[in-house]
Amino acid sequence: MHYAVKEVQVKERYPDVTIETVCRLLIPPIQLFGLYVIAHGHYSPGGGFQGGCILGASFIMMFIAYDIGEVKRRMREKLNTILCATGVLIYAGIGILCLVLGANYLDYGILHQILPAYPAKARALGTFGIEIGVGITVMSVMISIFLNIGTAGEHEGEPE
Amino acid sequence: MDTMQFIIGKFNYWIYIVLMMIGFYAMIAKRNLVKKIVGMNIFQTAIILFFISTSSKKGGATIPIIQGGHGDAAGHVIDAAQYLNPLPHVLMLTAIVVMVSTFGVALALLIMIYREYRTFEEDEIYETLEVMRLKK
Amino acid sequence: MEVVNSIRPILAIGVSLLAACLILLTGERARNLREFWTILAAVVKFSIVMSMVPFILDGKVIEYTVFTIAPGLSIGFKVDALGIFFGILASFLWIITSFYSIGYMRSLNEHAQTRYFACFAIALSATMGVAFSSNMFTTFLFYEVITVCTYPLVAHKETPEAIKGARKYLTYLLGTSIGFQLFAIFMTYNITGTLDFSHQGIFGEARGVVSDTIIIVTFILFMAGITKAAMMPFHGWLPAAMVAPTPVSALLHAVAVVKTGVFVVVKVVVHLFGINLLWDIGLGTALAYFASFTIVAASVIALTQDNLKARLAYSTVSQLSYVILGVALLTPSGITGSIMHIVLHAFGKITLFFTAGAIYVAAHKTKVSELNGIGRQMPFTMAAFTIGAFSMIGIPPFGGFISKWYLTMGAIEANQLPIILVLVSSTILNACYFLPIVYAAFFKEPGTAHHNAHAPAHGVAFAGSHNPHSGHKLHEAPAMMVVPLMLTALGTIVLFFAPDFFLDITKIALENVTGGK
Amino acid sequence: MTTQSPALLIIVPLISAILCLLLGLIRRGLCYPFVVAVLGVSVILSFDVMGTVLNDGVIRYRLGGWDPPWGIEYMIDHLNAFIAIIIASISFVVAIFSRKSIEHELAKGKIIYFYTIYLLLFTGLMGIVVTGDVFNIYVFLEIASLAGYALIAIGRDRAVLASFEYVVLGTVGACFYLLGVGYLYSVTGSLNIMDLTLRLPELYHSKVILIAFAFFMVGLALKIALFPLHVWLPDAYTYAPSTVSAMVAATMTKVGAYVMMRIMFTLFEPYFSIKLLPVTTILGWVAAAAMIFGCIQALAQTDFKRVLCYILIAEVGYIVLGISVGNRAGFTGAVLHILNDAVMMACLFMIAGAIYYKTGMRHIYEFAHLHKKMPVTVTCLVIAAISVVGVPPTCGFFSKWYLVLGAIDARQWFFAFLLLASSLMVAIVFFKMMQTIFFAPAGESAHAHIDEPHKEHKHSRDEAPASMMIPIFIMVAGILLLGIFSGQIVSTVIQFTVPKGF
Repeated sequence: MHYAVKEVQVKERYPDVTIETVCRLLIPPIQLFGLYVIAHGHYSPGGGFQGGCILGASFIMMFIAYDIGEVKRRMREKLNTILCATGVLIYAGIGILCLVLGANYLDYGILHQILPAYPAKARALGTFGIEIGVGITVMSVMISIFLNIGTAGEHEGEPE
Repeated sequence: MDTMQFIIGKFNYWIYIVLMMIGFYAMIAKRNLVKKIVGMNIFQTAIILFFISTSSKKGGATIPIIQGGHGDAAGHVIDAAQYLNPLPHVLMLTAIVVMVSTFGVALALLIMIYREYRTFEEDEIYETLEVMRLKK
Repeated sequence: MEVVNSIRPILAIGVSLLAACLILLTGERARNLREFWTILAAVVKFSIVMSMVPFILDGKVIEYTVFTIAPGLSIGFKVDALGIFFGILASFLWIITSFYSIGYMRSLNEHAQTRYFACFAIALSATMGVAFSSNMFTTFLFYEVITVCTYPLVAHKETPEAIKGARKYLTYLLGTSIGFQLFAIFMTYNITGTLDFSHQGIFGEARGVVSDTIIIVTFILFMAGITKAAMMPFHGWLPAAMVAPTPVSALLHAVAVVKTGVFVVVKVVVHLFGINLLWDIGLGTALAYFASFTIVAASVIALTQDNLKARLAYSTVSQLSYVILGVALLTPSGITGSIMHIVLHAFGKITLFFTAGAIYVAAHKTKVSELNGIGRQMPFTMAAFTIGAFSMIGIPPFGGFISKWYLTMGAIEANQLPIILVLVSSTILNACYFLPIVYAAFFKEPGTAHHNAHAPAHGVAFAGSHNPHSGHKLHEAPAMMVVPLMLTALGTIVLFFAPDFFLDITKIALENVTGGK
Repeated sequence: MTTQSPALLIIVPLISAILCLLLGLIRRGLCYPFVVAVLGVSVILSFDVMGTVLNDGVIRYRLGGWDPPWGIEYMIDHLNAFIAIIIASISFVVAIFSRKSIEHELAKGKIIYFYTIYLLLFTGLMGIVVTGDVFNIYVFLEIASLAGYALIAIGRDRAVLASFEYVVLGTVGACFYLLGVGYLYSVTGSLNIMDLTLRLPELYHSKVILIAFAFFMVGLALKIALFPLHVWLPDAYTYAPSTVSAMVAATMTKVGAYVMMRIMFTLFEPYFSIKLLPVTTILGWVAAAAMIFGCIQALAQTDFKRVLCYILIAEVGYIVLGISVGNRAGFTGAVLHILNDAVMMACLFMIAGAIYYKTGMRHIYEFAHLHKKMPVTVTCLVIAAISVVGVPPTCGFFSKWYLVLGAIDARQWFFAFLLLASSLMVAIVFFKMMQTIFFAPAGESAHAHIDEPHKEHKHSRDEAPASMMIPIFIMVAGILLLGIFSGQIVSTVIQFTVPKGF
């Protein structure tokens, strides 16, 4: 078994003003758009998956324009993991909330008992909550996949 | 002419079959592991195409979101022909996620393989394995 | 028929299982304690078995179902006359063999004695299980247990030869039992929907439903599957298993294992197929002729064997087929003869094996051609051998005569003249391969004939430096071994004069089978 | 709670997987007890579901309150509930086993991820079992498979390469399954199994349906490693960590077999699968080939786990054969064998893990005199082996009993014969192993005899730790008890799983 010695070295970064500027300008709108897509998922094409992807893409873009350190500074590894978990928990939590209120799993209609809304509206709100959860998870998973594969899994600071 | 009709009329199936076979070919015949994965991806994409194409409709059908469809706003006529079947799209959304995950896992495995054998070529990997076996 | 519910059969089986555990726990550290467990279990088992006898003699049947797995498929026990018969035999001889084993193992300083005694105890347990089982499934279960747990006994010496012999042993027994017997059991269950033994057989009603061919095939599969009975094409394991230590050969390959085989054959013939059915189809006669072939052929092969144990093994092969022959005649006398032969052959053959072991321990001789004059060294042992041999041949004051008498009667009842011829010729053959040993042991000068037979080329040079024990001084095996073999030899004589106890049980068994007719 | 149990079966492990990740960030040591506790809860839930099914009949749980066929429906009848119990129990026991073995075979930092993925695998398997929606089955199948790929890849030697092969073939299998779903959907517009069951009969002669069926069969055959499509299995399961091998070997193929049963006999009617198409005939012969091939290959292997892998392939053959004879006894045998084989395989792979943990030995020829070092483990091995061979009263016998009866009922004498023949071959496999363990070659044993103190040193008793032995004991007890109570199991549960029309 010959595991290679770590050969991936942190190359010195050659800052490129054009790319950096464009990214700096573009990333905020992209992220906003991502949020919009998440929020508007149940009225028009879009939703958690798509919005999450866009959010994730914005970070990937950051990775391309700057370097991995920049991404990790803005989205720490641990935070990313927690976000990933939180997303799933939001999703499952809302489902369980429905369970607790006495309906079936993910039966959001029942949420009208605790939300100031009639059942159909509650259903929409429930869906929205789910979309948020999905969006967060997709984003963090995207970042995580990209970081891990982009650096051959060697970016982790955590000693083993 | 019937044959032509048959081929053209079902062109979506033909495309999906061709794509699928391309992917399948890559998975079987290519000796490079990365190409195998790419083939696998094409294979999956073909299936997605198949699903999506089954839900398509001619004549400007759109997504089935009905303005005011919720609540008490009743009285509008729903004509199925105007709307696409959303279910295949939803299914494929899930399938894409599955596909991405598979792709991610496969790439991760490839990285590990590369670390171990320093190559993506199947032949060379098996050569290394053979050498290792003989060393034992 | 009155049915008594009692857990005694389970106790009889469990006691030696418990003993096996105790033996394993005690281990090599406290040898006397370990041997004590064996003896204790043997005695307790025998008394439990005997405690069931009064019920049987009253015409009752003891039943106990442990649990039911599926309709018609259960693990259950039923002690009837036939079962108790076998149970008494095995448990009684276990006591004697235990003593003999201890003597044998200690005087040879064998290794792995704990394993030996533990496996022995389990084997006995399983033998009881076969004897008392109420259906074919339970029988099969214990049949397999016997196979598996006697394997370490056969391979005991752990020499390549022993392992090879043991492998052959296991291959034959396991192979045929899974390949044929289990298949036959499946067929039986499929045809009849049950596996419970019934006194008149369970195939009777099925006959109209399925074709005779299927019944015949099932029967053949059974006969091929019960390899423990050592019928001719599948007898090869028995001589191979003679690599085992002699007590194993004695108890297992004269009593427990092979008798389990013939016992199961008897069960299958009588309690599964039923004599009426077999009579109608004519399978009994076919089986009888098959068994006859084995009787004669094995006797002839026995003549050619120089190794004493191998000769005894082929003799066993031949004698086992007597039992099958008797039951295959499907006549009352024949069945009586065959059941009696189970016990009488057991006593005779165990004596012979004991003596073979004693000779090995005392003089380290295994070959027939080396036995010249050994009778003067070991008079008690060889006297016992002579008695055993006479009993095998069937000479009147010894037990073997009784069973042969009944067998001949059975053949006459069945109008099977050729069978009588077989019996006669086999008796002659028996005499041919046993009497020379007796003659040589007592009347030949030690040394000379041995060299003539064996090493004529350097006979003279060898004669001077011959075995220091070959003089006339007494050189017996330890008392722990000689006493048991004397006891069994005595048994064959006692059984001739007082066979009533066993005959009574046999009579009950026969009444059950024929439905009192 | 009871009414929500079907959903909880999936939600509990799913949420726990995430919580396990978070817990691991706090303290690594928390993962193991947490996972065991969660799986314990799952076992209770699965029994609860079974109780409901037995008392009230089939459970139909509408996810999100949407009516089928629009919404996703969890449909649990006797068959699902039974398989769910098997999966939950095996996962639970293997999880107990995992502790030492994982610490031994894995880097410390990976333990959190291991347990997270382990729970995800469990979620996937549970999902496949519980759901009543063909597409949902696909999703869960892929969740389970993805988790499986990842878990297998953390093994030793060629594990990564094996896992890669598995990824490629597994994906093809899943894609075929997905295509099958697509075809069904394109003609019926439904994904719900119960709904499809109603809609399909009138379409039985449609070519699309036939194609869909073929895709289902091939895809599933790949997933359960049915003989010609088994190539990924031996490598993957051999090089995986012991815990993973025990888990996936015991559950993955079984769940695949379950899906096959569902597709063949619930989604399509037995009439379609047996009478209309020669599927059962083909499957029967393939399964028979699998039995013989698996056993022959097992004979040739020296790596203990590899032997088990090939036996597993043969066992898959048994199950499929039971399905394919197409009668009551055969089907009962197949379902019972799913249970028995899961227990036996988990037990054997855990024993392999315990031996590897304690001695580092993987090959059978190294096992000489193992019974002196690890007597208890070897005893367990003997019992498990006896069960695989199919000697009563161990559980392995009873499933074979039903299988052979099924074959005889179907008048397939040859299959019945092959079943017994393959039992014999398995007997030879284990017999060889036992001979190595107990009666090692004379040279070595002589050596051991002469060198008495050395021998003592070498053979001093040294069993695996309790956290490994207890699960093994549970499984061995299971092997014996399941054998004894197989009659009750059949009469209380399995007889209701037999599809109508048999």
